[in-house]
This record gives sequence, structure tokens and C-alpha cells, in this order.
Amino acid sequence: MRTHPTPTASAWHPIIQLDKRLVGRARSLAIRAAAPVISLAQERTTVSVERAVLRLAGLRGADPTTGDGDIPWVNRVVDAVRAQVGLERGVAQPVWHAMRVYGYDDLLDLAEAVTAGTVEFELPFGAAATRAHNAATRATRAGLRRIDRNRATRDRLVNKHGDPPRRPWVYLIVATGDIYEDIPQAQAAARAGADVIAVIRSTGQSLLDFVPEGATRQGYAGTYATQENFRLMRAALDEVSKELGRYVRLTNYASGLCMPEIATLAGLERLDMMLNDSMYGILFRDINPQRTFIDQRFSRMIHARAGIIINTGEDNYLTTADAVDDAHTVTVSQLLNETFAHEAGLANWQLGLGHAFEINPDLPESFRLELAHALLARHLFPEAPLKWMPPTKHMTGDIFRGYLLDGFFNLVGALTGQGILLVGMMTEAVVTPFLSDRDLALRNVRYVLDAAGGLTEDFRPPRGGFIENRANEVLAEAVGLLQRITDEGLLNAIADGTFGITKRPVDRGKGLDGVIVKADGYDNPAVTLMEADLGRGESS
Amino acid sequence: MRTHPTPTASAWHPIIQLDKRLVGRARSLAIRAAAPVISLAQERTTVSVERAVLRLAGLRGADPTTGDGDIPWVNRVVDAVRAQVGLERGVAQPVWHAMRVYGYDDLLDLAEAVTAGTVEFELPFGAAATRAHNAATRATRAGLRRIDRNRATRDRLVNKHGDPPRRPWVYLIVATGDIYEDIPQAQAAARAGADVIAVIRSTGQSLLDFVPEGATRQGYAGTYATQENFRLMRAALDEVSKELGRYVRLTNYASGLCMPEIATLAGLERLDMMLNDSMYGILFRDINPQRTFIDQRFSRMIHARAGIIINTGEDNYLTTADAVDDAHTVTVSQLLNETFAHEAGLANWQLGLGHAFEINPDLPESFRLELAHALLARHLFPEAPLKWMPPTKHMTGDIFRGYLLDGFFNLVGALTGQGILLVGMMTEAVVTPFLSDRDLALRNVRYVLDAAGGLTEDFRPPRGGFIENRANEVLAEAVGLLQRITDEGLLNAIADGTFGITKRPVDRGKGLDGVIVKADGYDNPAVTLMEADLGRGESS
Amino acid sequence: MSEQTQHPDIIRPYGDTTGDGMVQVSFTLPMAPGPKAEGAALQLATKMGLDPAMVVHATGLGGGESAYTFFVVYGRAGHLVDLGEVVVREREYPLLAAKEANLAIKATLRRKLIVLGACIGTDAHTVGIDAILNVKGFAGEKGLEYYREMKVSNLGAQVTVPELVSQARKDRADAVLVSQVVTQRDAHLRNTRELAAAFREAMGDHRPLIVVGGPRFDPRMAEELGVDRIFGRGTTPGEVASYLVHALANKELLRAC
Amino acid sequence: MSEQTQHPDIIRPYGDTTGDGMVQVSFTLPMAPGPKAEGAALQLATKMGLDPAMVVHATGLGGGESAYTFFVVYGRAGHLVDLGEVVVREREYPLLAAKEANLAIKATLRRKLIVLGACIGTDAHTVGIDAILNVKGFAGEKGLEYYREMKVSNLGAQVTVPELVSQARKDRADAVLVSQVVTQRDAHLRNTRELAAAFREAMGDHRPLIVVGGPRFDPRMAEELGVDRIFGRGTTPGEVASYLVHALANKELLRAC
Ligand code: B12
Ligand code: B12
Ligand SMILES: Cc1ncc(COP(=O)(O)O)c(C=O)c1O
Ligand SMILES: Cc1ncc(COP(=O)(O)O)c(C=O)c1O
Repeated sequence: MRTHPTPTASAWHPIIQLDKRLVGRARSLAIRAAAPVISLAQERTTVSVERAVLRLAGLRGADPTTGDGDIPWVNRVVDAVRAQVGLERGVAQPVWHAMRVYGYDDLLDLAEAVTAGTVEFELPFGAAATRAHNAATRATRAGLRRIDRNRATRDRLVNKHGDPPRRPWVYLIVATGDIYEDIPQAQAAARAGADVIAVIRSTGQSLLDFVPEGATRQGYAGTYATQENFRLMRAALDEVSKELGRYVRLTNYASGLCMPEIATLAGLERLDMMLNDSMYGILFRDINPQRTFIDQRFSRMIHARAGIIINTGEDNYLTTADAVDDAHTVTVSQLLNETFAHEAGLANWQLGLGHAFEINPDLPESFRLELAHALLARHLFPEAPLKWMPPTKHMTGDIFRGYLLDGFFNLVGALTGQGILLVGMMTEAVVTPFLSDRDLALRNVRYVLDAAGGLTEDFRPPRGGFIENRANEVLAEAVGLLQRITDEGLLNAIADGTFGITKRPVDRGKGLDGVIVKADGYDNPAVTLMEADLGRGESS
Repeated sequence: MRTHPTPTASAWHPIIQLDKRLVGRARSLAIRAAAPVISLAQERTTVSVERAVLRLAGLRGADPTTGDGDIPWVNRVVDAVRAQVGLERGVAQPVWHAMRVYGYDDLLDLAEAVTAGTVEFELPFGAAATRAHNAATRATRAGLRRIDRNRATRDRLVNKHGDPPRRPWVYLIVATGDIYEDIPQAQAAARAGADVIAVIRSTGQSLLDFVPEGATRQGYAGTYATQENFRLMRAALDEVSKELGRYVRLTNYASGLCMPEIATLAGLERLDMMLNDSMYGILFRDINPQRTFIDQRFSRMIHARAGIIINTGEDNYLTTADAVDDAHTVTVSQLLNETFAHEAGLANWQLGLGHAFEINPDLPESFRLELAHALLARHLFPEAPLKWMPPTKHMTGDIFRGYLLDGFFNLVGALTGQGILLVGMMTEAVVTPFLSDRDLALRNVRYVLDAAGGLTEDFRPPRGGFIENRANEVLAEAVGLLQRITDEGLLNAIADGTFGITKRPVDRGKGLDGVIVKADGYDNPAVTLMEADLGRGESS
Repeated sequence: MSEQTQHPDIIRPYGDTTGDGMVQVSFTLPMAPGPKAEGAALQLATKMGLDPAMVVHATGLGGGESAYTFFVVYGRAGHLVDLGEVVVREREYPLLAAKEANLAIKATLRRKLIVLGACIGTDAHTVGIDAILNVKGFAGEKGLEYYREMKVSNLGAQVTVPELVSQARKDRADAVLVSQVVTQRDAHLRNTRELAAAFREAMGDHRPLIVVGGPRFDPRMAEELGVDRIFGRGTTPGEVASYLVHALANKELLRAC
Repeated sequence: MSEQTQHPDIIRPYGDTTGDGMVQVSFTLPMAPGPKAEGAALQLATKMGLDPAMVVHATGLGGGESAYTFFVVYGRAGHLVDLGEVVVREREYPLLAAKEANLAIKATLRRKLIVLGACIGTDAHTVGIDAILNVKGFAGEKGLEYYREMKVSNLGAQVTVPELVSQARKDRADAVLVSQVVTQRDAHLRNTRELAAAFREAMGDHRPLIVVGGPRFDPRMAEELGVDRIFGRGTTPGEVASYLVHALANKELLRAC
């Protein structure tokens, strides 16, 4: 039943030689560096993980009675549980215990009662606990089944409509802020050649500790990620997939304070890829490191289950740090993302590890340096569908130069066997993309791939030449940094500004108050089910 | 004394293998195909060749008394000689005979008298002929000396200011129609990085059977080529060469009805390159084939003497014919241009053979086809400073796409060791270039050369791969066509539409009435001097 | 986009949202870069009706101390486009297949339609007129030479107007097709006016149909320039043939009355 | 170019000849491609003051039957740019080296100058404010942290306005520096207005200097937005330091009177 549609170039053969010893060392050091953080994540839960359990169990919608009517029921319930009995044993036990005690069939009824103040939560013990556990398991299993069905549907649709005819998959962003403007734009983009559509989120959303509800029309520089928006867009893309005879994928963003929930909604609404980085929220949204590491773990388990390809965010580092000096931090982060992903059950074909064309274009040989970096990633992760991100930092208001740079970015993508090509926009430094920018950008991609894609036959960096040397140099620097990280600890390294020259101490940042150390008897039926299906028991 | 500053990439090593047998055959066939046409040219002269002799002897200026005051004295004199005694023995003998008979020291006095109708020309014989010949030789030698001095000056200035630091040389066009707008634009272009400035001519000029005079401000889509405009622009570029510490070259157009004269003026005013094709005038200006072949021969002797690099016009064929189907016609024409050039005394370093990036960009693999064609030329003419021309035919009003195409054109230029890179303009399909178009275009070139120029190290088309095969395929087609041409005769082939799918019968086209079959005793002191210095006697 | 606009005939430029009016502009001003130049660029943008306008790129041209600054500006155009007032040179005749055109010529003219083509003045761009006339054609459509009921001669490039007039008289041409590609200093307009005047003078009302084409012509200018029809960029031979059939049939009808 | 123009203060865009007025424009109209769309594009170009205008490129967007057409237009802008009327936010203060700035602070304030920086709202683009504040600096100039006589704290991104106001009060900040990079739906303007209002409300005339910056700001809007100064794209730390010294010295003087 499970096919693995993957944008990895199947015909990829190594074209440079990496120092094998360095490769081995890099990988084992990454595993060592990640281990303490994985333990930390296993020992804790967060409000969003617990809300995700309720979402899997089918609780959706928002409380219309307070504020702007945008506080979801899952928040209401989890907050109440936390306030009354704490979340150390998870939300499932007290909730399904209450369902039985108060005689509710439907979580929504419970939620309304909670808001009305008529529910008093208790922690069940013994048989009551078992009953609560079983009820919760049944309920969340329904959600997982829906995710499984979506995965099967995707496989079926891919079989029916077909995968994109070539690599890399062309990935386009829409970002009007209004889902009803986004939809026709996304369809137009697909018709014009996009294989993957990403709907950028409104700037504020990743710091919201709840997921907004419904179809939304008022985002800033992006559209809110909501279950309804997901559904609307997926349906629109199904329509256009049929029309085009090519399954068009949909992507959104998990990273942020609601990573676990958004991952869950993505699974429930058959999104196909998700931006999901183990450190992005920490570095670029100042979210607390512990919160992020816990949340990413749960969200990735869901993605693994849903057959969703994750996209990591190493490209972002190069917008604050220098793409040459700090090239090795990208490699280190990719190795860490790989380790965390494997632990959460993701397979190699699901690892859309990120990297980017962000070297100052005025630097001599900048294009070949880009080739070297891109080849390093390609050779280090031969089975992963790498995601190749376009120039942003050195884009300026000179849209002509920008269009040219994007062309050379596309060429690197073609020459180095990238799996997913995020299409660069000539207006990068000016506005979120215009409709015409996207169209022009796609024409750029098409020209480069059609006219020059075959150049792979002639692209043969010599042994010991500039490109191979540079790739090994960056790899060696990465090993050096990983050594330091295993010595100091990853959390300290993050606090020191190792990644993206941004310092993030372990006990600072947003959302720390949403972190709860699990107590004995912690029960998360969703995790238990997923772990069991992966052939392992929940380890804590 | 004679250095050979040349834009051939000195570090050029073969990177594909051409079939050696085909290369040999192609060259010997070209020599056979050109031979009858060379004989034809040797046996004839033209009004413009004769006017060029007077120009070398120092006659300049126009008759202010008739028409718009733009009929040059050289035309007045040559027309009068022709009317009175014919040009079968050349203009020199009757003119210098008349100088002595009428007691003039200065050709201008004679010209004025001619116009006043007070001179009756005669053909001298015996001692009078010898005296006339000697006087004419002295006078034209002065012109050749000036050309020699200019060549020495160029060598000196190149030594002093330096040559462009890298290959290819960057070649830019200015074309405002007004020499006083052209000058600051050319200087700006040089400051922004142009190594060679070409001043495009007004559309009508190549069909004028005289060279206009003075500084001109009213050209259409180009500026008239006049001696004064040449002088003004060369002086302006000398100024900017000094400022920049880099000798900036100047180019203009010889091809047309006045090819011999314009070539002469270029030598007299120290131009550095000249557009000079053996067939352009025939094909694209409907100039009579005989007229053109005679004129190009004289003009090339002058260029050879002046150390001027010629630029041939094969790029033009691809604007009317298809760049893939008719790629071999470019190769054939290059071989013919080479043969004619050698016969006229030009050295390999002076052969800026033309070719162009004109394949339909929507054709799959178009970029690699371009590479193959460009490499064919590069390997066939390893010592020639090839001139690489940008896309024009498939440029559209989509200036963004145009800018991208130009970038990939630049990349081919860098990867295939081209000597001279004519900079493409994003507004190619719209207007003659704006000031800003040129600036943007130069930024494009700089980016590509700096960022990706080193890719030559990694560009290794495999033996028997797509690129090498295509190059040999075109070469084989060229040999086939050359075979046909040697069988039929070049003039018939031109009449049949072999080049640029344009049919030009030998006895049609403009300027045929300016062709004169030489008689016994034909005397052209300039040709005699040039041939002697080349170590051979004039063969007719 | 999703909402029906009140006046479906009134539209605005579209950046990424209906009605946002976004437009991109670039130009050069003859002044050195700096805040004053940016102010000048904004002033121009404002005069063009962009408000707000952002100068997103400004750079001196030509290296060194520049006396020219190139700008890229984005802004919201305040103008409304009223589709009700758009003047289009609508095709007032049906598009005919070659066969139909031939039939129509037979039916109305009862002889071959005589077409004479040329590039006039110093213009040597023949590819456009060839695309219309040569059998090979353009964009998949065969050229007029392919039409059995047309007699086409193509004089090629750099034909002078007097040459063309006398040839047209000699051939008793029904239609003269002229191409003009070079437009610098409005050469194409000047040449077209000269062409029209010459035919008027030489033949008065009995002049052939005069059809002009080229990529930079505005088809709406035919009357102003004194010719019967102007075709712009991307014209196909079929359009021209259909027009000729239509226009000449009308002429015949008029003559018959 | 070669001739002196009569009114050196009146200029026009420059394509390839002085006074030609040539301008390039591109935009999308929400309608299907075709002659009508081109007519609409020309109407817009005319309203923008381009005459003549040429549609040199028109293409349907998004593949399939398109409801949007993208245009590239070239044309001659009739507008004159009057340099006499250009409004520039001229630098009304001298550019100081770090040393001079330190000396000036010592002389006028007689204590350290306290600077508070932040990105407000949901804006997480810190690179711009960091470029101004961090020692590392920007374009070869050291940032304000390098100035011995300044005490700089950088609150980073996504700071709410109330947080910023209370921090400013606590630190007794002389100047508050705020960056705003996201501009979609004019977020930067809205946030700046909110910022100004909050400080006015909380501190009245005793509020610190409010300086705002970001690449898409128009520096002439400071007054309108209720802040003291706006810096646009490409600002260097030295410019900001010099401004702070100048503005605060003036303030001291005023207070002293
Ligand atoms: C090919 C070409 C040439 C070839 C011409 C070969 C030939 N035998 O035609 C060569 C190399 C010789 C050439 C030379 C020059 N060219 Co030229 N050339 C071009 C080029 C690259 C393509 C033109 C073309 O063939 N288009 C394809 C045809 C099919 O399209 P079209 O002409 O638009 O025709 C279509 C319609 O317009 C319409 N149409 C056209 N004519 C007619 C007539 C009728 C009756 C009808 C019904 C329809 C119709 O139907 C056609 C099919 O749809 C353009 C740039 C470009 N990409 O557009 C420059 C361009 C036209 N050339 C230009 C210039 C300046 C020159 C030169 C003057 C440069 C110089 N100073 O040396 C010379 C001299 C030419 C001269 N005296 O006229 C400029 C004109 C600038 C301007 N707007 O004024 C252009 C735009 C390039 C540029 N940006 O500088 N050129
Ligand atoms: C780097 C970057 C990021 C990084 C930011 C990392 C960080 N820690 O700052 C990351 C990857 C995180 C990011 C994320 C996003 N970004 Co961003 N990003 C950029 C990018 C590529 C460069 C910006 C930059 O660093 N410029 C370099 C600095 C030095 O320049 P500057 O900011 O202009 O600052 C100078 C002056 O303006 C001035 N200045 C600036 N601030 C201040 C303050 C004061 C007081 C003073 C005196 C001067 C001053 O001085 C500085 C030095 O000269 C731009 C595109 C581009 N090339 O411009 C997009 C861009 C700014 N991002 C954009 C968007 C939409 C986003 C997202 C919202 C996308 C999304 N929905 O996910 C997210 C979320 C960001 C958020 N919530 O704010 C858009 C904004 C569109 C708009 N006009 O509204 C842009 C333009 C890209 C685009 N075209 O879509 N981004
Ligand atoms: C991995 C990852 N997650 C999330 C985001 C977007 O997050 P936000 O919605 O917070 O802007 C990005 C942005 O580039 C990213 O790279
Ligand atoms: C070899 C050659 N000569 C001359 C010219 C220009 O000739 P004209 O001035 O007739 O346009 C060209 C134009 O590209 C050319 O290639």
C-alpha cells in the first residue's frame, strides 16, 4: 500500500568524492550530539502536543462566546485540565475520564461544558485510568486512521494522475493573506508548471499559541494556516491535479508554537509536505528551545505516519550568517535534522533537507562555490529529496539582476540533482510575489531545465579540483563543529549563537510555560499507537 | 614593432575531438571554393577602391557647392575620371598626370578645378605614366605611413594602458544616431566595463555610394560612419583609456558600398576592429556580389596593414535561417571568410569570425546545442579571436526573459573560450539600446564571468557525448555543403539562397555599375605598395 | 478576485490582490544618484499616478561619477481602466481558411488578386513581410504565395517609394503590402506617410489597397497615416488574406453600385 | 546631452537621447489576453502619461485559459520633472566619525546616551536593526554598540509596543530605534502609528526620540506617522549616530533655554 513518491533524482550518481572517514565521523557525531536533546524531548510534553491529541480525537472549532471567537475548543479544554489537575499525565486521561463521568459522547459537548465551568477534571487511577486510556485510544485511533486513509488517497491519486515528469519538483509560494485570492493563484501556478504549492503563513501566526479557525482573508504577508484553509486549498489542487493529469502537492508550515497541532491538521487534510525544522522556531522565532524540541518530535511522528515529506530550514541560517564562512553550520544542522527525523520515524525519502543559494554574487567564483555546497549535501544525503532554496539575502530592487540570479540558481539545482526547487522571485527584495512574478519565475525554471538540464552529462568537477576541494573543506569544518557541539552540548551551542549567529538560551524564548515534565503514568494514546505501529514502544 | 594584441583565450586547450579528416577536407574545399572568386576580384576594381586610393593620398572633404554639400571630393574626381577616360587603368594615373599637367600640388585644388569643369583628364603613357605612377606612389605611401603610425600608436597605447584583463573582450554597441550623444554613452560604457565600443551605422548608409562628411547628428538607428565621427570617437576613447588604464578599442562597419573607403578611413583614424564580411553586403544589403567581393578584398588588405581585427557576419544568417538546421552554413562561411582573409594578408589573430546564440530557446537542449556549435568554431579556428553574438531573433518584448537568455549566452561565451563577446540587450526586440540597457547588460556579463567563468574547469563534454557528436555532425554537414559549392561555384550557390536563405544572383543587386574590369596597365599604387610589403607582387 | 466587482467594466492593475493597482516602472533620469535623484524619481512616479510609490532600486549608470541614475519603482496606480472605453481595432471580417479565401476571390474578383510586397526606405528587415508572403508562412499558417487565387510578388528590401508606385501601376496591383521595422526617430511613421502621399498623388482614388505592417505599429493609426490597414506584431498570413478578401470584395461592391 | 538645456531644473527621463522621455512599465490586468486587453493596457499607459506607448509584450498568466494578462510597455512620458520642486529629506546635520560623536555626547549630555532598539509587532526581521546596532555594523561602518558614549540595548524581534514602552521608561532611554520590514497591507505604517501613539500617551512630551527604519519606508513620512525620523534602505550606522547626537543636542539646548 505504501509507495514512496519522492523527488530524489533517481538517476543520481556521485560525481565528486567526499572523504569517507569524514562522512562517517560526521554522522556518528551528529547522533551523539542529538541524543541528550532526544531524551529531553521524550521526558516532556507541551500544551500543543496535548491539544494535538484532542484534535486527533476529532475536537475542532472555536469557542464563539469569548474574545474574537477565535479561541479553539482544544485550547479551552487543555487549559482547563492544566489549571485543574495539571498536564503531567497528559490530557487524555482526565478528559476521557470526564467524558465518562459526565456522560458525554462528543468532545465538543465536553468542551462547551468546560467553558461553561460545569466540568471538574480528575486524574483517574486503576480501572478508571484503563477505561479512560482505552476510550482515548479509540478516539485518537480514529484520527490516525483518517491520516492513514489520506495517505492511501494520496498514493492512489499519484498513481492515477501521475507524478511530475521530472526532477527537481518545482515548488511555488502563494502568499496573498487571503485564502480566496490564494486559491486561484495556486491553481494558476500549477497550470503554469508548479509541482508543489506552499501557502506562506501570516507573519504573526507562529507565535500564536493556538491555531486559528475557518477560512481566513486577513493575513499579513501570508495566509493563516487553518484546518479549513488546508481543506479548501487541497480540494482546489485536487481539482487542478485532475485537470493537469499530474498530482500537485500542497505544503504548509509546522514550525512555531503549534507545531504538533498543525502537523496533525496537515495529516488530517492530506497536505503532502510540511516545513518542519528542529531549530527554526528557536532561532528565527525566539521560541523556547525545549518547547521546540518536544514539539518537533511529536509533529514529526505525525508526518512520518502521514507520509508527509518534511522540509527543513537551513536556508534561513544563510540570511543572517555568511553563506561561505558558515556553510558548515548548514551541514551540521542537516545532520542533526536527519538524526531527529530518523528517531521520530521518518524515512530518508521524507527528508527534504534545506539549503540555499545565498552566497554574495559579487564574490568571485560564487557560482562554483554554490555548486560545491549543493553537491556536498547531495552526496551526504543521497536518498533525501533535498530542497534547494533561491537567493533572498542578496536580492535587491534590481529585478533584472534578480531574474538572472534566479536563473543561475535554477542551473545549480539542475546540475546537482536537487529534489525540490523552490522557485525564486525577481521581486524578492520588494514585495511578496505578484502573480506575474510567479509566472515569470516559472518560465525561468522551464528555460533552464529544458535548455540546460542535460548539462549534467558535461559537468564533471575534476578530482582535487576547486569544487571537490571546497566540498571536503566544508565537510571538515562541519566535523570540527560537531565535535565542539558534542563536547559542549547542543543546547549550549544554540545559546552561543552557533546557528545563524543568533543566541538562544535554553530557558528563554516564547512558550516555555507550555512545557511540562511528564510524570509517571503519563499517557498519550496517539504516541503509543504511533510507536507501536513503528514497531517500538514509547520509551518513557 | 608589431605586437599582436588578441582576444583569443591564450589558455585554450581542446576539450572536444573533431574528426581530423573532416577538418582537413573542410579547409581544402574552402580554398578551392574561394579561388575563382579571388581571381574575379583580382581582375576588377570598383569606384570605391579608386576613391580609397585618393583618400589614402589625402583628399578629404566634400564639395560645398552642390546638393546638400555632401558629395565628397573623391567622388567628384573619380566620377569625372570615369566619365572622361574610364577607370580601367585606375584613377591614379590620370589624376597624378593631371596634377602635373595643371601644376597642382594639392589634390583638393585639382578636385575644385574638376568640379569647376576646368580639368580634362588623359591617360598618360610611357615616361608620363611612370612619373604619374611615382607621384601617386609617393602620395599614397603618405597615407599608408599614417596607417602604420596609427598601428604603432595603438601598440604603444596598449602597452601603456594595458589590454583588458580577461577574455572574452566585452563589446558594446552605441547607436543614438548623434555622435555627440554617442560619445558620452561610449565613455560611460567603457567606464562600466566595455573593452570594445562599436558605433552602429545609420540604416541607410551601406547603400550610399559615398562616405558622408563631418560630425553627424541625424542618423536612423545608428550614426553615420564619417572620418570626423571616427576621429571624435577615437579621441574620446583615448581619453577614457587613459582614465581607466585599459586601452578601449573602437569598431565600425566596413561592409557596404564603400567598404574600401571606410576601411581606409578606419586605418587613418586608428579604429581597432571593423565589421568586414565577404558576403554580408550581398546577402543583407542586396549589394552586387562582384562589387562586394572586389571591395572586401581591398578593404581587407588595408585592415591587414592597419593591424585591425575584422569581424565577420555569420551571425546574420541565423536571423533569417534556422540556427540548428543551417548551423553548417555558418561554418562554411567562416571557412570562406578565413580563406579570403588570408589571401588579403590578414593573420589568424585578426580573424574575428562571427557566430551567434540564435537557437530557439524553447527547443529542448538548446543551451547544449549552442555549446556544441560554439565549440566547433573554437576548435576549427584555434588562433582566431572568435566573435560571439547574442540572441536577437528569439528575443521578444519579454525583457526579463531576454535578460536571462543573455546570461546564458554569456555563459556559453565563457565556457567556450570566445575572444569577443558582443553584449546582448534585454530590449533587443524593442528599441536600439537605452543607456540603462547597456549598463544592465554589462552587469550581466560581469556576474557571469566572475561567478561562473571558472566553470571551464568542470565543463568536460565526454567523448562521444551529445556535444561532441553534435559538433562533428555540423562539421560533416559543412563539408557536404562545401563539396556542393566547389562543384557549382560559390557565386551560383549564393544565387541559390545557400546562405541566410537569401537568393542573390551574380548580375543583380546594387553597385554593379561601379565595377570595372581592369585593363592592361591598371595601376593602383596603394595595392602595389601593400602587396610588396607583404612580400608578394600584385598578381594582375 | 472572488467577489464580483461592482462595475465589471472598470478594472485596475493586479499585483497580488484584486484592485491593488500595482505597477512596476523603470527609467533613467539625467542626474547623479542620491537623495535628490530619488526625490525626482518619486516626483515622476507621482505624476504618472503612482501613489504610494517606492523607489526600490537606484544606481548610477556607467561607472565612475555618474550623471545618470537608473531607477526601479513599484507603486499603486490610481488610474482606473474603463473597458467600455477601450478602443480596439476589432477584426470586422471573418477569418477565412485558404480555400475559402480562394473561393471568395473567384466569386467577387473573377480573376487573381494581385499583391505586391516590399520593405521601403532603408529598412532591410524582410523577415516580417516574408512571413506574410512566402509559402513557408508563419506560426503554422502558409503565406499568401500559397493562395491559388493570389498573384504575389515580393520586391524585398530597400525599395524606394517611387519604384514601388511604378511597379504597382505596371502590375495593376490590387494591394500593396509594406513592412516597416525600424522605428527609431519614428522612421516607420514618416515612411508610411510618404508612401500614402505618393500613391494618392500618382493614382488618386484608383490606388491599390495599402496595407502596412511591423512589430511596433499601433493598428489604430491607419487612418491618421493615410493607409487602409495596419498590422502589428504577431500578425499571421491568414489574417492578412482574410482582410484583403474582405476589403477588396467591399471595393468591388462599391464599384458595382 | 551635449546642449545645455534651457531650464537646468527641468528634466525628463532618458532612454538614449536627451529629452526622449522613455520609460518602461510592466503590470498585469485582470482580463484574458487579446486585442481588447492590449487596448486596455494602452489606455492605462496613456493615463500614466505615456504617449506614444507601445505594448511590446503581452502574455496570459498561469497557463490554460488565462484571466490575467501581463504586459510590458515602453513609452514616452510626457511629464517634466521639476528639480526645483523635489522634496528631499536633506541631512540637516553633519556626518560625524565615531570619535566626534562620542565627544559631542560627552559635551552636551554629560552622560551616556541610552539607546533602545527593537523590531515591533510580528516582524522578525532583525538583520536591519542589527546592522545599525551591533558592533559588526554595516557597509564598513561599526554599529552603535561600538560608540563608547552610547549604552545600547537591542530587544530583538517581535517586541510588543507596551513591552517597548515600559522598557524605555525603565531604562530612561534617550532614543528608541524601531525596525519594520514587512510592509504587506501597510503593516509598517500601522505599527509605526501605534508606536507613536503609545509613547505619546505614556510619556507625552517627555518621550524619547523615536526613530524608525526599514527598506520600504519613505523618509519624508516621519511627521505624518508621528515619529522623529525615518531611515530607509541602505542606511549606515554613522548616519544614525550623527542624527541622534544632533537631535539630542538640540533637545538639550531647548531644555536649557
Ligand atoms: C533579423 C533582424 C535583422 C536582420 C534582418 C534580416 C532580414 N533579411 O530581415 C539583420 C541582421 C540584417 C538586421 C540588421 C539591422 N537591424 Co535588425 N533586427 C532583426 C531582429 C533580430 C528580428 C526581426 C525579425 O526578423 N523578426 C521576426 C519577424 C517575423 O517579425 P516582424 O518583423 O515583427 O514581423 C511580423 C509582424 O510585425 C508583421 N509584419 C511585419 N511586416 C509586415 C508587413 C505587412 C504588410 C503585414 C501585413 C504584416 C507585417 O507580421 C510578421 C509576422 O507576424 C530584430 C530584433 C527582434 N528580436 O525583434 C532586430 C531589429 C528590428 N533591428 C534593428 C536594427 C536597428 C537593425 C540595424 C539598423 C542595425 C544597424 N544599424 O546595423 C540593421 C540594419 C537593418 C536595416 N537597414 O533595416 C532594431 C530596430 C530598432 C528600432 N525599433 O528602430 C531591432 C529591433 C534590434 C534592436 N533592438 O536594435 N536586423
Ligand atoms: C533575511 C530575511 C528573512 C529572515 C530574517 C532573519 C532575521 N533574523 O532577520 C527570515 C528567513 C527569518 C525571514 C522570514 C520571513 N520573511 Co523575510 N526576508 C529576508 C530578506 C531575504 C532580507 C532582509 C534583510 O536581512 N536585509 C538586509 C538588511 C541589512 O537590510 P534592511 O532590513 O533593509 O535594513 C537596512 C535599512 O532598511 C535600515 N534599517 C532597517 N531597520 C532599521 C531600523 C532603524 C532604527 C534604522 C535607523 C534603520 C533601519 O538600515 C539597514 C541597513 O542599511 C528579505 C528580502 C530582501 N532581499 O530584502 C525578506 C523579506 C523582508 N521577508 C519577507 C517575508 C514576507 C517574510 C516572512 C513573513 C515570510 C513568511 N510568511 O514566512 C517570514 C516571517 C518574517 C516575520 N515574521 O517577520 C518579505 C516582506 C514582504 C513585504 N514587503 O512585506 C521580504 C521582502 C521577502 C519577500 N519578497 O517576500 N526573512
Ligand atoms: C523550517 C521553517 N519553518 C517555518 C517557516 C516559516 O515560519 P513563520 O510562519 O514563522 O514565518 C520557515 C520559513 O522560512 C521555515 O524555514
Ligand atoms: C559584417 C557586417 N557588416 C556590416 C553590418 C552592418 O551593416 P549596415 O550598416 O548595412 O547595417 C553588419 C551588421 O550586423 C555586419 O554583420
